[in-house]
Parts: sequence; C-alpha cells; structure tokens
Amino acid sequence: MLATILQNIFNALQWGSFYSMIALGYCLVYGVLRLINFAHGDIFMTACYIAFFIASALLSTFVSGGSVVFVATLILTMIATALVGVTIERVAYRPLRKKGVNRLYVVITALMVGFILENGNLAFLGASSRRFPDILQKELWNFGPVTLTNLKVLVIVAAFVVFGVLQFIVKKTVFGMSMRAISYDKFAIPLMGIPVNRVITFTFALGSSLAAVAGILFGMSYPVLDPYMGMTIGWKAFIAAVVGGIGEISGAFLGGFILGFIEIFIAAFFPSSFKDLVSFVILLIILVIKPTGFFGFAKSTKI
Amino acid sequence: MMENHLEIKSLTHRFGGLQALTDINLSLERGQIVGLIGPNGAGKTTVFNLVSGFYIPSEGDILVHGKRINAKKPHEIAAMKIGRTFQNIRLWSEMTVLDNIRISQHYCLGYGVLDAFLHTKKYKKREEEIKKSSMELLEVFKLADLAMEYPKNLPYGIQRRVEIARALSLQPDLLMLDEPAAGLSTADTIELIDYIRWIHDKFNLTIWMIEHQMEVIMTLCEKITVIDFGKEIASGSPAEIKSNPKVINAYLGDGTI
Amino acid sequence: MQQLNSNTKKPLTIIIVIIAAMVLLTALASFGVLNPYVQSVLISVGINIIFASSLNIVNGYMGEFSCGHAGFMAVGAYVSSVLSLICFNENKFTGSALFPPQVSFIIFPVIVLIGGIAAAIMGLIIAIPSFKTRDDYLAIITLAANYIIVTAINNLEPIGGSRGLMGMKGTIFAMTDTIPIAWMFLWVMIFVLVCIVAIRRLMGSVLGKGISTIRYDEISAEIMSVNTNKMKLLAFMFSSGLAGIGGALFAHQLGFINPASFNIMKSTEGMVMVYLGGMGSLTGSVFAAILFTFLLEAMRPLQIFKWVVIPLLLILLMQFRPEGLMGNKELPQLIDKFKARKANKGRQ
Amino acid sequence: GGGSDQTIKIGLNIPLTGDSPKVGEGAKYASEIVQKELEAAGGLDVKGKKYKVQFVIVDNELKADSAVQAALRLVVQDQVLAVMGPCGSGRAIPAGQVNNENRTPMVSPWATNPAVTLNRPYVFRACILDPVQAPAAVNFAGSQFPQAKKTAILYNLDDDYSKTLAELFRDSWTKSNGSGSVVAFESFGQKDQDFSVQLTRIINAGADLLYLPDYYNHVALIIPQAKDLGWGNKPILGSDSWGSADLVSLSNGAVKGYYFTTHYAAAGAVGATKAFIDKYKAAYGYTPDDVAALSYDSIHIILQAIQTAGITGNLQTDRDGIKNAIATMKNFDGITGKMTFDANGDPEKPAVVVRVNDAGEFEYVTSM
Amino acid sequence: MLLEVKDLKVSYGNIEVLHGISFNIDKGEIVTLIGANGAGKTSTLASLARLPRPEAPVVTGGDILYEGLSMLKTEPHTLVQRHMMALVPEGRHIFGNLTVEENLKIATYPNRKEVNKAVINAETVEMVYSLFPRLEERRKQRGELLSGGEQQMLAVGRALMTGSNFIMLDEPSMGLAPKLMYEMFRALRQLNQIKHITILVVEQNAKVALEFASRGYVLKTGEIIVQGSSDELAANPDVKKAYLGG
Ligand SMILES: Nc1ncnc2c1ncn2[C@@H]1O[C@H](COP(=O)(O)OP(=O)(O)OP(=O)(O)O)[C@@H](O)[C@H]1O
Ligand SMILES: Nc1ncnc2c1ncn2[C@@H]1O[C@H](COP(=O)(O)OP(=O)(O)OP(=O)(O)O)[C@@H](O)[C@H]1O
Ligand SMILES: [Mg+2]
Ligand SMILES: [Mg+2]
Repeated sequence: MLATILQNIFNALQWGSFYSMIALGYCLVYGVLRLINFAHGDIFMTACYIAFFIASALLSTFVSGGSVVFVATLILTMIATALVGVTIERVAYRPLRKKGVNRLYVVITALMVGFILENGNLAFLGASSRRFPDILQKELWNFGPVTLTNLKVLVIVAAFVVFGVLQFIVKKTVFGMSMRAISYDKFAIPLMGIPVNRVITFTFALGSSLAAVAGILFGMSYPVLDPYMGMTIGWKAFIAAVVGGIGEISGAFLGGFILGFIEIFIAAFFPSSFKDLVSFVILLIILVIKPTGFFGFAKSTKI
Repeated sequence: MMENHLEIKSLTHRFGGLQALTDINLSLERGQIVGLIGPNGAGKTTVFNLVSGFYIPSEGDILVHGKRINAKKPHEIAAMKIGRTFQNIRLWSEMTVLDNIRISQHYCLGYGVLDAFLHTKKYKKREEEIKKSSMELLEVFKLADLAMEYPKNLPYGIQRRVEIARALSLQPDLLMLDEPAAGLSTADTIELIDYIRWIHDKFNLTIWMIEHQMEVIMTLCEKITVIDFGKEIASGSPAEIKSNPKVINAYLGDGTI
Repeated sequence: MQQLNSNTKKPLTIIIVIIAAMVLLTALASFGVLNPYVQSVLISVGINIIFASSLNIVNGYMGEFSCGHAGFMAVGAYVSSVLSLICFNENKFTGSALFPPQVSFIIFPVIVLIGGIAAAIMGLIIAIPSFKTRDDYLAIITLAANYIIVTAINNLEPIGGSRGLMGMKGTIFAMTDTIPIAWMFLWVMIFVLVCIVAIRRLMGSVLGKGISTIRYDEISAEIMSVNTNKMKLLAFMFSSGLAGIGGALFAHQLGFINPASFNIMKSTEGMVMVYLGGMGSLTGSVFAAILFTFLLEAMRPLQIFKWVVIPLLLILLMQFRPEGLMGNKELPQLIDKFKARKANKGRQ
Repeated sequence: GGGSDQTIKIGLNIPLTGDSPKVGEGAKYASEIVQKELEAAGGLDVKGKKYKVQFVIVDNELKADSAVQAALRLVVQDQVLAVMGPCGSGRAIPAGQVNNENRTPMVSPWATNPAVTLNRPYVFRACILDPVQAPAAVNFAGSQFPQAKKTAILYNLDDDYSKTLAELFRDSWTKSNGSGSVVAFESFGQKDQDFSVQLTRIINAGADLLYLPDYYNHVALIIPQAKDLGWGNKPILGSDSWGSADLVSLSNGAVKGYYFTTHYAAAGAVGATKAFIDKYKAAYGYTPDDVAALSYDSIHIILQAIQTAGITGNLQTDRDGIKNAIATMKNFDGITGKMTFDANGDPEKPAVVVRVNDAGEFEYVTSM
Repeated sequence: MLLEVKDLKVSYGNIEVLHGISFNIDKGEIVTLIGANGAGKTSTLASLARLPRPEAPVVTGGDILYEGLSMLKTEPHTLVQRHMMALVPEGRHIFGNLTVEENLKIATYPNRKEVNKAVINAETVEMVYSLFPRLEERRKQRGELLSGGEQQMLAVGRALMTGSNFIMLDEPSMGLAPKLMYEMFRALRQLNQIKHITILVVEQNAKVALEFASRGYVLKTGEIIVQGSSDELAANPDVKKAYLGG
C-alpha cells in the first residue's frame, strides 16, 4: 500500500510537472495580454514535432544519443518554437490588438490558430503518428518497490528550474514588472519609456520556448506524437493555471501539480473510470470555494 | 427636531489590517445639503461605499429613516431611494444614454420575465411609462437629444451630467455625490453649484457630497463633516470649518504656492 | 432618434409572412421538393442558430466567457431522448411505449421543452458560482462543467455510456406515420422562431437590459438597483435552457447521440459562431450560424484541408471585421446607419 | 443514356480528420487500389457491360452528426448506389440508420457493435463482431498461457469499441476462470498519455496476463510504461485495433512477441491477400492494416453484389438489388477470409490470432 | 527654445479637435494651458507625448520641434528613454495590479543604462516619498486600492521617477485635497528651480494654474485665443469671466 502511494506520488510529481510547464506558458501570455492563448497547447504539439525532426536529424549525424544531442535539441527547439510563437503573435494577434478590440475576439483567433496548427500538421505530415527517438539512455532505478527512471526525475527537475527562472524574471526585473503592468494598463507603458511591442514579443518568445522545453521532455516520456496531442493537455493545463490563480506564476506552477496529483490519486483510489469526472468536480469545488484560485486575487476595482 | 434621514453610529471599518475608518458618527436631516471633506485617503469614499452597501461595516450601524441597513445588498439599498455618483465616472459607456436612465427602474419594474416574453398588457404599460418618465427626466436635464448617444462619445462635462441624471432617475430622496466637480473647469464648476442647488429644490432631496473644491462645498453645504485618517476631526457650519485650525492644517492648507 | 420608437408594435404582415413561409417550406419538404439532404442541412442550420444565439446571451449580452455550452446541449439531448424513448418506443426503461403514436406530435414539443428545462436547471447550478466568480475563472467553471457532464454520461451505463443512445427517431416516425409531413423540419423552424423572438423580447425589455449592464459595469448596475445575481441566474438559465432545446432537436434529428458529440469541440464551435456574429448581436449570431454551417458543408470536398481553410477564412474575417459581422448592433440599426450615411453623401 | 449510366458511384463515408485519421487513410487508399484494379480491367464488368466506377469520398470528421450529414449527402445528393463505411460504431450506428431509412445498402468495414446492423436490412459489415472476438481471445489465452489464471484489463473509457470488448472479455474470462479471476479492470481517457496509475495498480494486483483492447497508439505508450513500472515479461494480449503498421515502430519494438486477435494476418499471407498487401506497400510504403484490408473487402462485396444484381438504371431498384445480392451472398472470397452474411448482415467468419514476430510482422498463429 | 509647436492640427478619426495651434516653451519655464472641458487640452498633451492610437489622436498637420528637431516621427517610449519628456496622463493610469513601490520602480526603466542608476533611483524615490508621505505609508498596497488622491500622487511621483527634464501634467490637482495640491505645486516649483525641470501643466483650476505658471495659453475649442504672462491673463477680462468665475 505504502509502496503504491510512494510510487503514485512520484508519478503525480512527474505528470504534474508537464501540466505546470504548459500552464506557465499560458500564464505568461495571459499575465501580459489577458489573452487566453488557446493555441498554446498546439504550440506545445508543434514543439514536439520540431524536436522530433531536429533530434532525428542530429541522431542520424551523431551516431548515438546522449546529453550532447539532448542539449543541442533543447536549445534549437526552444529557438525554433519561440519563432513560431512570435510569428503567430505578429500575424494573427497584433493586428487585432492594434484595432483595440474586445480581448475575447483575440481568444477566438487563438482557437483558430490552434485548429490550423493541428490540421495543417495532419494535412502536410500525414496521418501516421510519429515515434519520438530515444535521445537519452533510459535508466531504471529501483528504490525498494518504487521504480523511477532518469527521465522522470529530469522532468521534475526541469519544471522546478523553469519555475524559478520565470519567477525571477517576472517578479524582480523591471521588464517583468512591465509584463504585469501591460495587462492592467497598456496606455501608460510607453510613458515609462517601455516599448510595449517588445515586451509582448519577448513574452511570446518566452512562453513558446517554455512549451518547447515541455514538448521535448514530453516527447521523450510519451514518445508517440500525433497532431491532436496538444489539445486536451492544453485545455487541462489552462484549467490548472486558473485554479492556481491565472496570471500568477506561482499559481500556474502549483495548479499544474494540484491537477497532476488529483488525477493520479483519484485514479489510484477510485475506479479509474471516474478519474476525469471526480477530478473535474474537485477543481470546480476548489474554484467555488476560492473564486480566484489559490494565488490570484480578485481584480477588486476600487470604487 | 426633524427626523434623521440618514444616521451613522460609531462606524468602524477595516480593510484586512488597514484601519480605514474609526468610530464615525454623523446624521443627515431630511432636505439638508451636507458636505464630507478630508485629506486624500481619509476614508470619505469608504463611508459612501459602506452606506451604499459595497462593504459590510466592521463595527457600527447605518440607519436610513431609522432602519438598520448594514447587511443589505447595494441594489436593495438603492431601492430604498438612495442614489449616488462615483468619484470617477461609471456610466455604461456602450449603452445609450436613454438605457442608462431607464435601467434604474429595475427595483420597480412591476413585470416578470414571462410578461417580457409574451408582451403582456402589464409589460407594455410599464415599458411605456418608464420610457416616458425617462425622457421627461432627460428633457429636464437638457439631454433629450443625446438620448440615443453612447456616453463614451460624450465630453467629460456632459458625462458628469448624465451620471447625475442617472442617479436621479432612481427617484431618490437621498443623493450622494462623490467629487462631482472633479475635472470640471471653473466655469462649469460654478454652473454645477447652481445646478445642484436647483435639483435639490426641484426633487426636494437630501444631498450628501464629497468634494475637494472648496467653493462648491462652502457655498452649498449648511453642515460639513471633516475626517482625517478615518476619524472625525471637526464638523459644523462652513464658517466654523473654514476657521478651524485643525482643519486648516490637516486639509485646507494656507492657500499659497 | 430613429431607434427611439423601434419597439413599437411590429406590423401584422410580418407575422403572416413568417407563418406563410414556414407553411410553404414544410410543404416543399413534405412533397420532396427539398430533398432530405437539403432538409437536414437546413435543420442543422436551425439547431446551430439556437445554439449560437443562446450562447450569445451569456457570452455576448452579459460579456462573460462560457466555454461549456455543449454541456447544456447534452443535458437537453439526453433528457429528451430518454423521455421520447419511454413515450413512443420499445425501450429498456418501461418496456413498451407509454403513449399511442397518434399523440406524438402533441407530446413531442413537450418532451423538447422538458429537455430545455432540465438544461436550465443545470445552468442554474453553474450560475450560482458566477455570483462570486467572474471572467476567466467563470470560464473555467463552465469548461469543467462541460467535461463533468460528458464524463458523467460516459459513466452512465443505463443511457448507453460511451456507446451512446439511439432509437429517438421512433418518435419522429410516430409523427410522420400519423400525419405524413416533414415534422422534424417543421418543429425546428418553430423552435428557432420561438427562440429568436424570446431572446429579442427579453433583451429589448428594461428587465433584460439589466443583463447587459453586467457586461459594462456591474458595480454601477447594483447602485442603479439592478439585482445582478438575479440577472446572472436569468441569463444562465435562459441561455442553457435554449441550448437544451437545441440539444433535444439535435438528438431527434440524428436519432443517435453519444457523449463525444457534446465535447469541448462542440462548445468551441458555438463560441466561434457567437464571436463571428458579434458579441451581443442576435442577428449577428443568426447570420454567423447560417454562414458557419453552410461553410462546414460546402468545404467537405476539401477533406483534410477543410479544417485548415475554414479557420484561415475566419481569421481573415476577424482582421476585416474585428468586432464580428455585426459588432454589437442589430441589423435594423446598421440599416439605419447606412441610410443615414447615404443621406449625408447625398447632401455633400 | 450517355456516360452518366456508364459510371457507377460508390460512396465512402470515412474519417479523414479527427482523432484517428489513420483509419480514414487506410480506407481511402484501399479504394484507390480497387480503382487501379478496375482501370486495369477496363472497368467493372456487369453482365457483359463495362462500367466506370467512381468513389465519392466524404470526411465524417469522426463525429456522429457529421457522419449523418455525410451519409445523406452521399445517398441523396450524390445518388450513390451503395456506401462503404463509416468505420467505427459511433458513426456507423447513426449513419446506418440514415442509409436504412433511405433504402441504400451500406457496408461498414470494421464497426464491431451489434447495434450497427440490427434490424437494418440495408446495413452490412465485413468484420467479426465483438461478441466473437472477445471469447476467441479468452480461449486462445487459455490454450496458449495455461498458467495465466488472473487477468487485468485496461481499456479506453471514451471509446465504445474498446469498452465493449473489455466487458465481453471480462465476462467470458470470469466464465472460464471463475469469479475474481479478473483482478484489475482499469480504464483511461481517449487523450490520456500517462497510464502509470492504472499500471501501478494492475501490477500490484498480481495479474498474470494483461488484455489491451485499445488502439495501437495507446498500446504503443502503455506497453513500454508497463515495462518501466515492472510488468516484466508476463504475456499481453490485444485486439484487432492493434493491427496497424505503425504499432511496432511507435512502440519501438516493445510489442514484439505479443499476440492479438484480428481479421487477417499480413505476414506469410498468400494469394489475393498477398497481392493486395504488395500493391498497397508499393503504393504507400507501409503494410496495410486491417481497416485497409476490410475496406478493400467491403468495396469488393459491393462490387460483386452489383455484378450479381445488374444495373437497371433505376436507382432504387439497383439499390434493392445490391442489398439482396449481399444478403444472399455465399462464401464471398475476401482477403480477410470467406464471408457469408447472416440475417443481421454480419459475416460468419473466424477470428484470426496473430503474433508480432521479431521481424515486427504480424504472423498468423491460429484462427478460432 | 525647448519645445516649439507650429500650427498643430489634430483629429480623432475625421473629427478635427485642434485647428492649428502654435505655442512654445523655453528651457526651465513653467507654462500652463487652460481651457474649458473639451477645449483640446488633453489632446494637445497626448499628441506632444506621441501616444499611439487608438488612445491618442492623429496629428494631421503642423509640426512639433524639440530643441529644433521635429519629433513627429519619434515613438513615445523613445522620448521618455531619452529623458526628453514625461506625462502625467489624465485619469491617472497607474498600474493597479502593481504595488506603489513597483509602480515607482517600473518608471526607472529609462535610467537602466546610467552607471550610478542605483543611487539616482534611490534619491528620486526619497524625493517622491518626502513629497507624498502618504505613498510611503501605502508602499506595499496595490495601486487599484489606493484612494483617488493617492492614485494622483502616485501618477505624479511616477513621472518624476523617469528623470525627464520636461514634465507635462494633465490636471494634476484633480481630486487632490487643497492642502496637498498647494504642497504639490510648491514641490514642482522647487524641482523647476533646483533641477531646472521644464513644466507644462494643464489645469481646470485656472486660478491655481496661473499662480503656479509664469506664462499661459488659453485654449478654446481647439484654438488658442489668448496668451501671455500669468498676470496678464489673470487681468484679462474674458479670461476672468470664463475661467476664473467672475
Ligand atoms: N478595497 C480596499 N482595500 C484596501 N484598502 C482600501 C480599499 N479601499 C480604500 N482603501 C484605503 O482606505 C483609505 C481610504 O480610502 P478612500 O477612498 O475612502 O479615501 P478618500 O477619502 O475617498 O480619498 P480621496 O479624497 O483621495 O478619494 C485609503 O488609504 C485607501 O488606500
Ligand atoms: N477618443 C476620442 N474620440 C473622439 N473624440 C474625442 C476623443 N477624445 C476626446 N475627443 C473630443 O476631442 C475634444 C477635445 O477633447 P480633450 O479631452 O482634449 O479636451 P480637454 O480639454 O482635455 O477636456 P477636459 O478638460 O474635459 O479633459 C472634445 O470635444 C472631445 O469630445
Ligand atoms: Mg474618494
Ligand atoms: Mg483633459
């Protein structure tokens, strides 16, 4: 029993890490534009595919895998995905923002972009799922009844590192402050000498490269890639972000793990067919009790 | 002695740790024009928000016509014929001026959802009445020809006027104005003074206002309360207040640059 | 000033025209002039109109962001389906049919309405959190609700779980066997009409305008004696109720429903239609629903590329009409505006 | 007169978008192969007259409502003689209704739910039903792994096919191994990628055998994860949904040595089957999975029926003719086995058990 | 000559709100712009600060010279980064989700390249806090929860943080208690005298404005009708009548 619990805690940590990393991506963009970037799940998917191609290429040149290839893939993918994210922002979102439309129209555009990424992928790369190459040698570590793999540990570590970095950028640096400030009052940003568009571009780059980190690790852990893989995990990560308190880095981070733990432990102690049902009910209850999530505060407008 | 229209008894309010108001006592008599002044952040708007039901007082009582209204919701208090304006304009910027005026009839609609669906006689009758009275009000305020305009496209001064009109369309007998002259040019301010006195007489209102423009306060109010750091520091006639050293050094200043 | 007397009595002729049109269409459908395919496309247009315009109440007029509308559709669909199985079909709940087929076309609308009511009650459950929660937190609540409803049905064996529920067509057959006309077609038209008139009337009334005040400024709404909680209840229940009706029709049109038909994808289609049409514009939603449904049907030949092209088109459209087809205006207003502009041109 | 009655239209109601586009692709490619064959033969010979055959393909997006629209479009708008598809039961049930109402024959390649054809004279299928496949799997397990007394089942809750099989397997396993012999009955969601909990449970429940009636893309994730969590080398048994060329590559060979029940075995196939596989491989670069094979058969069933019934030119008469022809068809010689249709329109044919051999091919083991 | 505005025409969409106004400001001057509601004061400042659309109007004619160079092409943030100007906008526009401290810190962005920026920032914060003690008390409070006047103080403080040597204030006294208003103007004048910061102030409260500024312009429906030294303006009968109330 204890063994099961330990094993599941570990499983939950690793699964939650993915939610966290994706949720952080949502959170960043949201924190700046109050834009629910529904395309983020699909940017994550795109990242997986980019990583797939880069890694395959690298592996075909350097014979065997190993940390070198991993790091190389990581960096290249982050750059490539950042470009994707920024391009989307430039082409699809910015024109709407310029016209100063209700943010929800931008949200819908994001949805559309998501569709295009998914089905464009399907149309151009064909219907077959892809197998993500094994970059790192898998190692099984047994601590008594609990089995860990080096990969799972890596994932968890990565999540925490990413969180730390973001937390610093957003909370401590002036640039990070301006990221938060934009969401509240875009008008006054230039008056502080801060170029709005650069901040926004930077945000999308950052968010997308986050998706890239998540994407690679995901590809390595669950090596079957298909065009729709980003959709549901994306929605769920978004929910996680909100439950944590949307717009708050620490909220998104925590939210991801909360969701991870809920899902794993529900499945562990209820009939697994109730997994989604019960976990969503719990999330809903959390939101009803804490209407602004764990870390978020109501935008209590001073009257 | 006249009945107290509004009475506030040892009102105290905290925001989390922050003590915004301590033991405020004051009362408005029916038909008075009363002023509430004090330095920025003294707690004036908070008093208004407590009276109009946005916060529930930490301690103390608020009585309207002797009825305790502490726990009531804002819309219930509004239905007790208490109208107010806000420090910074809060019109429904994308609904027509007419709608802005009409909607305040919600507390006395007198028909239900089904009537609206079926366009019953009752419904038609009420809608007509509401529109008629609203248009009349707009006429009175010389806003009739803006009835179909959207507030967001109107100049600041006009928006202020629309907001007061909206507050009056509740047919209130107590009107609370939070810095009505803020952002008005001197000329408009002077106009506003006559204007407030005029509505006070026309709709025989009790008026309670926060204002930093002394000419407004001093000319209109027969009684003024001054608070600082959430505590009452003085109250009395304009003359008394003007000359009160406490008030001068806390609020009025020496009037030189 | 022109709109000032907009909600004066609308001439009787319009009503007559509408009824005539419906009779005509039904006739055409019944005598096979409109073939079943065209009919079913039109029917899904109708269902989408109900779906979109009902969502528009919450997402448009009230300015909230509900992403789980399909959930309510599901409730309506399943409740009405179970009822219609019980009433007019051999079924595993009551065995034989409760009613003789002759009464089917009296009972059917009742069944549909009950479906709507059930959905409305579900809407009430969502509305209560909305008292405290707003914006994207509320969005998530609706999203979660959608997931919950779908997964709950997945786990409900008696109504088929993920295998789905079938046999509702029996009720439609019962009607056509009694009086051989295109009943499904007729009912959809009737319910679409009812839905539109209901929304138009509610939103035209001072009572209904209270809902819109929430979108622009909830605080001053309260100050102006609008009971915002009541408005939220009204908006959510009305909206989800109509969605339920849409779902009921959907179920009887297909004759088979499974949870997968009401997942997030369905909800997003609804949102697309609402924002395509324009937040808070009824005519907008109607146009959007028509456009979107025809687009889906017309693009079939593109096979895989369909779902690349359609989003692209919509994005482009957003760029040109960033407030949706109609903005938050209604058709008459736009026409007036247009006339006005023409007049100005004339003067210059 | 003229060209119009020279061409025969056959509709394909298949999922090209949505969660399992691979299914639609297989069906589509199969139709293209048939098309090539026909062109080579200079058209379809019906009672001495050559007809061109045109396949009208519509995407049903894997949605029930879309499948209905598609069916109507084919039947009413495109005036096809008969329809092949939809593939999965979720779509085939409502679409079958439409085809039946409009008295147009429909053959579903691999909708395994009984409801698809039940009381629908115009609806047929080319695959074995779940009630056949599940017991077959149980019997095979009994003979192949006599030591396996306790089984675990991991199925896809959102997928009617997977769920049905899982339940049928559970029931017949309990029948043959006594109650309590199914030690774990776990499920997951369509979009899940992490199965660690369910597997942790399954392993701790001490099952000797794991039954996975799931799609290959899930299987490819489940099996490696099971090994990571310490399933060891106990046997794993699958269903026809394993039968995809991608299975081996996606699981990176982790599936080698495991068995699954299906409709036909690609490896070591002979005759027509081999011919089809070779053509397909040549054209599309991978071994056709069973959907492709079954679609190929379904189309040929329709074509043969047309040949038997003949073409009068009157649409309804021809449709009825085709329906009757299929209903009375004796030992249709398909590449997935001989078929004769029972009263419901379901083929009476055996389930094949195949093993994923070390070359990664699906090699024939036995048929139950 | 620090700033020279030549025949500036400005419009929102197709409504022209400034019909060619011209004025100039010397280094170290305090100039005021008075006018009734809707006269175009805010529009003027907005176009001087080059704010982007849709918030701000479009310059359709004329030119704005800063130290002799046209700045119509420069972007707003560049102006601030070069310490060329700072604007205290109408309606405050403070960052409600940031604390008072952060609000002030974010405004130090233009100094980020300075060698001794730490020192500079520390000093200016000191200055701002000594000017508005109330802000120091509320250091950790989120901006949106500040009282109206506190927000106004924060807006002014923020502008000072940018370290620009030309500050434009749009109705700074709006919502300020009299005493505080006087203190603020006094402080601004000090800044002007000690740091030679040039100030352009838009005021409704013409009395105070003229007392504060050395020169002034009177704006009426998009045109400058009167200009001159404060005393001249104060003496001018029309101005008296229209803006000083009697
Ligand atoms: N919702 C709130 N949460 C926390 N603190 C608040 C809240 N609302 C007001 N405060 C604080 O309470 C004090 C009083 O605020 P209030 O708005 O009543 O001041 P005021 O007298 O209206 O000032 P002004 O004349 O500038 O409007 C202020 O210091 C403000 O920071
Ligand atoms: N966003 C806008 N769109 C259209 N017209 C506008 C806009 N903003 C202002 N205007 C118009 O431009 C004119 C000048 O406005 P502006 O705000 O510059 O006047 P102001 O002198 O600042 O008035 P106030 O003293 O009320 O601030 C007014 O007639 C106003 O109606
Ligand atoms: Mg105040
Ligand atoms: Mg202004």
